[in-house]
Amino acid sequence: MELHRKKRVEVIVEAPALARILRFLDERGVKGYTILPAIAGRGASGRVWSREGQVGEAGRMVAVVAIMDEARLAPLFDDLFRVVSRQIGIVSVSDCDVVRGEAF
Amino acid sequence: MELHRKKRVEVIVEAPALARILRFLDERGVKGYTILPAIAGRGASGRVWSREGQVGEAGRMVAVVAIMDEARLAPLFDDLFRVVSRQIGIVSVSDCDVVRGEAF
Amino acid sequence: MELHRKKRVEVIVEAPALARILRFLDERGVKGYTILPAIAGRGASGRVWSREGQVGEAGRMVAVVAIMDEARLAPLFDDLFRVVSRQIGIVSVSDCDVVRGEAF
Amino acid sequence: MGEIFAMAGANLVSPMVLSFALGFAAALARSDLSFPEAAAKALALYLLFAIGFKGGASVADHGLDGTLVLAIAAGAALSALIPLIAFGLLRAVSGLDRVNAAAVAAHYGSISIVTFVAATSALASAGMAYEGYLVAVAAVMETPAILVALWLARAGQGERRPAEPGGHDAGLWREIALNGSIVLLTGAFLIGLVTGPKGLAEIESFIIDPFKGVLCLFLLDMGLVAGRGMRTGARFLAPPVIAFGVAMPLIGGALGLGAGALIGLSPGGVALMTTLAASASYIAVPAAMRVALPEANPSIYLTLSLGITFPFNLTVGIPLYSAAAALVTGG
Amino acid sequence: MGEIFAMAGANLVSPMVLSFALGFAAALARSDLSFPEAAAKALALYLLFAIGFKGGASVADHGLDGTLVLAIAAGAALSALIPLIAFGLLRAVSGLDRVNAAAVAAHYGSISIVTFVAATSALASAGMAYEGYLVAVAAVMETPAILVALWLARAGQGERRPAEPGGHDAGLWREIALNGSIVLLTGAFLIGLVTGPKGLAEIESFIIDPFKGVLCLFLLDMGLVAGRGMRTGARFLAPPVIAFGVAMPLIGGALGLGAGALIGLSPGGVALMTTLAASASYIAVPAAMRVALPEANPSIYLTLSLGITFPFNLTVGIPLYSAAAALVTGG
Amino acid sequence: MGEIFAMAGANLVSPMVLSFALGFAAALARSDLSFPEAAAKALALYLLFAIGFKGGASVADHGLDGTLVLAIAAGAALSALIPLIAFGLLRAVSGLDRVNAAAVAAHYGSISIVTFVAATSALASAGMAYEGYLVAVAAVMETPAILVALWLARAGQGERRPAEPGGHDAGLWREIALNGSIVLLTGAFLIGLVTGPKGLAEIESFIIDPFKGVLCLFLLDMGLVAGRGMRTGARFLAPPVIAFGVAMPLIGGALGLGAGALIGLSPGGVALMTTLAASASYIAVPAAMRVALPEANPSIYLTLSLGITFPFNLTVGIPLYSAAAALVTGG
Ligand SMILES: Nc1ncnc2c1ncn2[C@@H]1O[C@H](COP(=O)(O)O)[C@@H](O)[C@H]1O
Ligand SMILES: Nc1ncnc2c1ncn2[C@@H]1O[C@H](COP(=O)(O)O)[C@@H](O)[C@H]1O
Ligand SMILES: Nc1ncnc2c1ncn2[C@@H]1O[C@H](COP(=O)(O)O)[C@@H](O)[C@H]1O
Ligand code: NA
Ligand code: NA
Ligand code: NA
Repeated sequence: MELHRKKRVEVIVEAPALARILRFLDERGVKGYTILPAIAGRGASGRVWSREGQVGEAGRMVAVVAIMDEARLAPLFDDLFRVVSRQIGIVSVSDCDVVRGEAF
Repeated sequence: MELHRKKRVEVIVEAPALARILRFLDERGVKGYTILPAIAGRGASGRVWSREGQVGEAGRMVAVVAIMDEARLAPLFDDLFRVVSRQIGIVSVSDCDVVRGEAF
Repeated sequence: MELHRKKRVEVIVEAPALARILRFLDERGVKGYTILPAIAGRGASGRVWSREGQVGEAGRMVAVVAIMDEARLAPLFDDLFRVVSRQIGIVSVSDCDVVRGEAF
Repeated sequence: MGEIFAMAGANLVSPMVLSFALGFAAALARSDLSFPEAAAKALALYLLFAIGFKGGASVADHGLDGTLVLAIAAGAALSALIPLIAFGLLRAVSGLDRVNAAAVAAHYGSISIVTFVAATSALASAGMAYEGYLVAVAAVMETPAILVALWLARAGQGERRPAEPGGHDAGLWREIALNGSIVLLTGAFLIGLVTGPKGLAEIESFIIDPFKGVLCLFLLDMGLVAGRGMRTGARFLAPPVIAFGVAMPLIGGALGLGAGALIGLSPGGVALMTTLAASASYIAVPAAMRVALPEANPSIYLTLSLGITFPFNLTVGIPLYSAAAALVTGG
Repeated sequence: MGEIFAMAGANLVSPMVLSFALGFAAALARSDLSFPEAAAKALALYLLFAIGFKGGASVADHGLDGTLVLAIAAGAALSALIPLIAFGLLRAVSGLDRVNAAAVAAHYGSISIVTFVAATSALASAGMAYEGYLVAVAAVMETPAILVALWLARAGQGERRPAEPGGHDAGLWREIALNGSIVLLTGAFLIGLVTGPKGLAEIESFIIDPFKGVLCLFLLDMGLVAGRGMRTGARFLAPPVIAFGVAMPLIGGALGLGAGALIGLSPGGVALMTTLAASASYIAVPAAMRVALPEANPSIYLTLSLGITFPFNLTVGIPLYSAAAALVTGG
Repeated sequence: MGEIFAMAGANLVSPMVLSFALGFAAALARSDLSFPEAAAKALALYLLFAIGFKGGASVADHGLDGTLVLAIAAGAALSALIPLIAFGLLRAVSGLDRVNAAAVAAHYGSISIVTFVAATSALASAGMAYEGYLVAVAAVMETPAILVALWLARAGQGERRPAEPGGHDAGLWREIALNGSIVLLTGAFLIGLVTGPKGLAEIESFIIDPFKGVLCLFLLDMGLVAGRGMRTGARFLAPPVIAFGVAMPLIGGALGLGAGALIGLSPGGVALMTTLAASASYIAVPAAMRVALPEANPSIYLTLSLGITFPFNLTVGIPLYSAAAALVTGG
């Protein structure tokens, strides 16, 4: 089967900002994404977090994975970065291959 | 330490189909895989899901990550894609490096 | 926005060894990492695990994701591999791009 | 007649129904109120264990009357029959294709254990007793509907499609028969049967006293999930499909009512048999359909069963079925 | 005076406070004792449901006296007023910048429902009754503080910054108003109000009998989280900020005391009004601040509210506020 | 003798044991019945808190008799001694290498708190009282076995291997000593001790009334995990290792019996001391072994302890140990 090169965008971001990120992705016509839970982490700030025993959303992180075409990513990436960088979180982009190229 | 280039296959698929996917990977001699939970997502169909408060398996997604040699992936990839594409789910493949090349 | 090439290190390791891995990353000045839960898996040993219904930590796996500069990774990678290989777990490394290059 | 309305009214303002309504409303209003998945599953495990155990202990206490076998046979027959009716109806009026109609039909032949539990709770409030072994009948009714629906779906495909990679059918049947909720319900029933009233006495302050309160919390969660389902899935339900979701419980319920009365169940027992026949699965069957009929659209069957039929049964159905059972049995 | 010390002493060695202390100590000692997130959330859902329902059922039982409206108005006013005082104080003494001071201020205007719950529990042990509708007052006090704090934060920025991508403010307001804990608390209150003592009788062996025990487990978890917060976050709290975390509950509490006495609440009611005003949010407001004021440092407001003010209120505050309420009302 | 069989029979058909059997059978039959991890952990936290609190409150009520210190010393000694015997036995008959034998030995010197809890529950049903401080003895017995086993494992390696990166041993000792379950058990014991019967009265409808029912659910989960362990891990257990898993509890139990009788515990107390000595850890020690002896194969020690010894103790062991205790003490 023929494979098509796409971008895999991974946003690790604090949970209270998730709705904002998803709203952004929806508005910009991103075709799909999946949200994975995280259980703990540490950042450059030295701030350690862990969701153990937590009731509130603040201080909890999630990972949003969205696979999309580079042509779709290019016009939204700068704004995505701007949204994430106001919050606690990081954005990274890597390459991946998929089968149904038109679905991403 | 010398690194060996491998493929990282990521299958994001609905939970009820997980047993089928794993059976497939087992039959085809894949050496290992890890299953990560997902908490929510949206696809091209516009279908939104979230596992919050869900009791049943339907409408819940998981991510299967399997790192393997390209020579092992090639003969099974088309069938893997066929199994996944009957279900709700996506497959993507990317490159990664590992140390013990023979273990994958 | 300009992107900077970094390494994405993914350590899938048994939960009881997590503290040891994190202590290692902290000591070696890694700037950040995120820990994702896993729910089940199988390895080359044929050993199957699942965290369903488990109370103890033994026999549970987690994924540690750390994005860092190649220059930072190189001097610690061999030792990281040594720590992980004493435990149940695997290490893989892939490429990714980030915006704030100096933060990783 | 007045009594019926009184019971219906009492049911509508019971903490159980209001908790469901709260969840449903909160989800429609897009509140972020939600239960962790693990908590929802734990509540479901508790309810299955408690209802199964109580049923078994009650059988141990009152003895088995001869209707047990009849009731189980009737339950299995209803579970196999109802999907045929549902399928015919859907094909005639709803415009759903064969596969989707079969998948929906499976849900209505099977049962919703939470609807059953809510009905036992309403019966208890109304002082109506019932046969403990109806729990076993509920367990029996989960599976036949699935088999019939798969046969309906495949009948139209001429012959079975070639084996898929990773798709052993043997595995599928085992998964369906050893489905966690059937195993827990049946197992707890057997434990209750073996340990009897003495066993019940040991753990009743866990499985009896807090039962209704736990049910309220679980229904609150069901309301949240059902409301979210309606919010995101209502667009998949054409009007005739929605009408089906209200009509089919009445049809199934009528069959259950007849069967229960024929085999001579108590008024409470007839009410529960009616409820079982009227209820539609939204936990076990959807998962089975994703495995066995992945081509069918889950947004249709899940939304219909959980968003339309479950609330209908919980609010209007249960008092109606109880009233009908009282009427029919002269109880 | 002797009585006050006796009650304070009894409070300090209650299972509730000791459970919190156990968790706090375990976290400081770096024990790996921890609650799963889902379990902690489930306990919180239980407490909100139970306290809301009991409040509503109590209002249904005792009837609404005229002070309900007054109490709600007073609660809203306190919630809006306290952040102004807190903000002024912080700007004067703490060295926090405008945004961080505003974010902290929001927490103190809002309330901690667990502190409220612990206070009702201590009142019950001391035999002091209270007005059931104070649960509704608690729900009302969650939000105004947030609005005032945002206004304080933005007042200094001249004009509002341009709209951010993905940052609809309308969404924000809905999220704050339909926050899960407000919806559950208010909804359960209404269910209790509608179903009254009869509804309560149906589920009291779930929501009344085990209540204190559940609260102990939840406070154990709170202790673990607070202790971990102090261990990793204490370095973000300058001494004047810590002093604020002890002084502000006293100031807020004094206002609550005055308001409660003025509108004629019972001694128990005044104690609860004082507790509400003295308490600081650590669940709802931190999440709202991450959305509305992401520039503010969560390590400051979370650590202060959960690590300093919550333990202070739980151990010293509650008996103090109860004693003051008894004194002021002559009760 | 007849009584012994009666108690053994009663134990076998108790809801507790049958729940475990249900889980075990369901897992062997590959049912998908399962508990969420968070729910299993929450049940374990409840059991630890409840059993610890009850023990402390009972000591507060009955006063400390002089045997407390003796019992704690005896527990620590047994915990250190049993691994030596287990290690010798394993090396002699099982063919396990030094490291694996040491890792297994650690489990048998330590204790299984769930086995202890099940034994207290069986004693209560049989009307046998016991000393509340045995909870403290249980807490003390968790750790010494680990230290002895590490010494056994390393004695053979000539000298300690060079420090590993990330492998501070100081961290390890703190982790073992401040292990969550020890901290919770001991902490709850102290809270019970401080608050006494009055504290117990406040929360007994949470920690006493539903206790047995919660234990049933937890044992159902243990059965699922143990059955799954046996299904996937049985191939790692050679026949002599399996025989060890049945023989070792009898040897350890005999030592516990002698120690308990010698220091003059009550019949129930001797039964519990026997049970503690006979039981093998499957939560705390496996995790410690993964940190301290990662070379040892967890499939061996986990499967043996949870799949063989735990079911043996639960079904046959507990009634046997109680009977032996009654015999020895003439109680
Ligand atoms: N280099 C990194 N690799 C992986 N995750 C990171 C990294 N840096 C930060 N994170 C995650 O982002 C969170 C916030 O980072 P920070 O804003 O630097 O405190 C951390 O707690 C981690 O979960
Ligand atoms: N482009 C994508 N990137 C990441 N996850 C996706 C993507 N598309 C689909 N998914 C995931 O797959 C699920 C099913 O997608 P669909 O079949 O398109 O409804 C979604 O709910 C997501 O969890
Ligand atoms: N090739 C692989 N791809 C993904 N995960 C793996 C792979 N091999 C091993 N794992 C994970 O690492 C765990 C331990 O592997 P092992 O030590 O081979 O038993 C497995 O249970 C999986 O969760
Ligand atoms: Na039905
Ligand atoms: Na306040
Ligand atoms: Na032992």
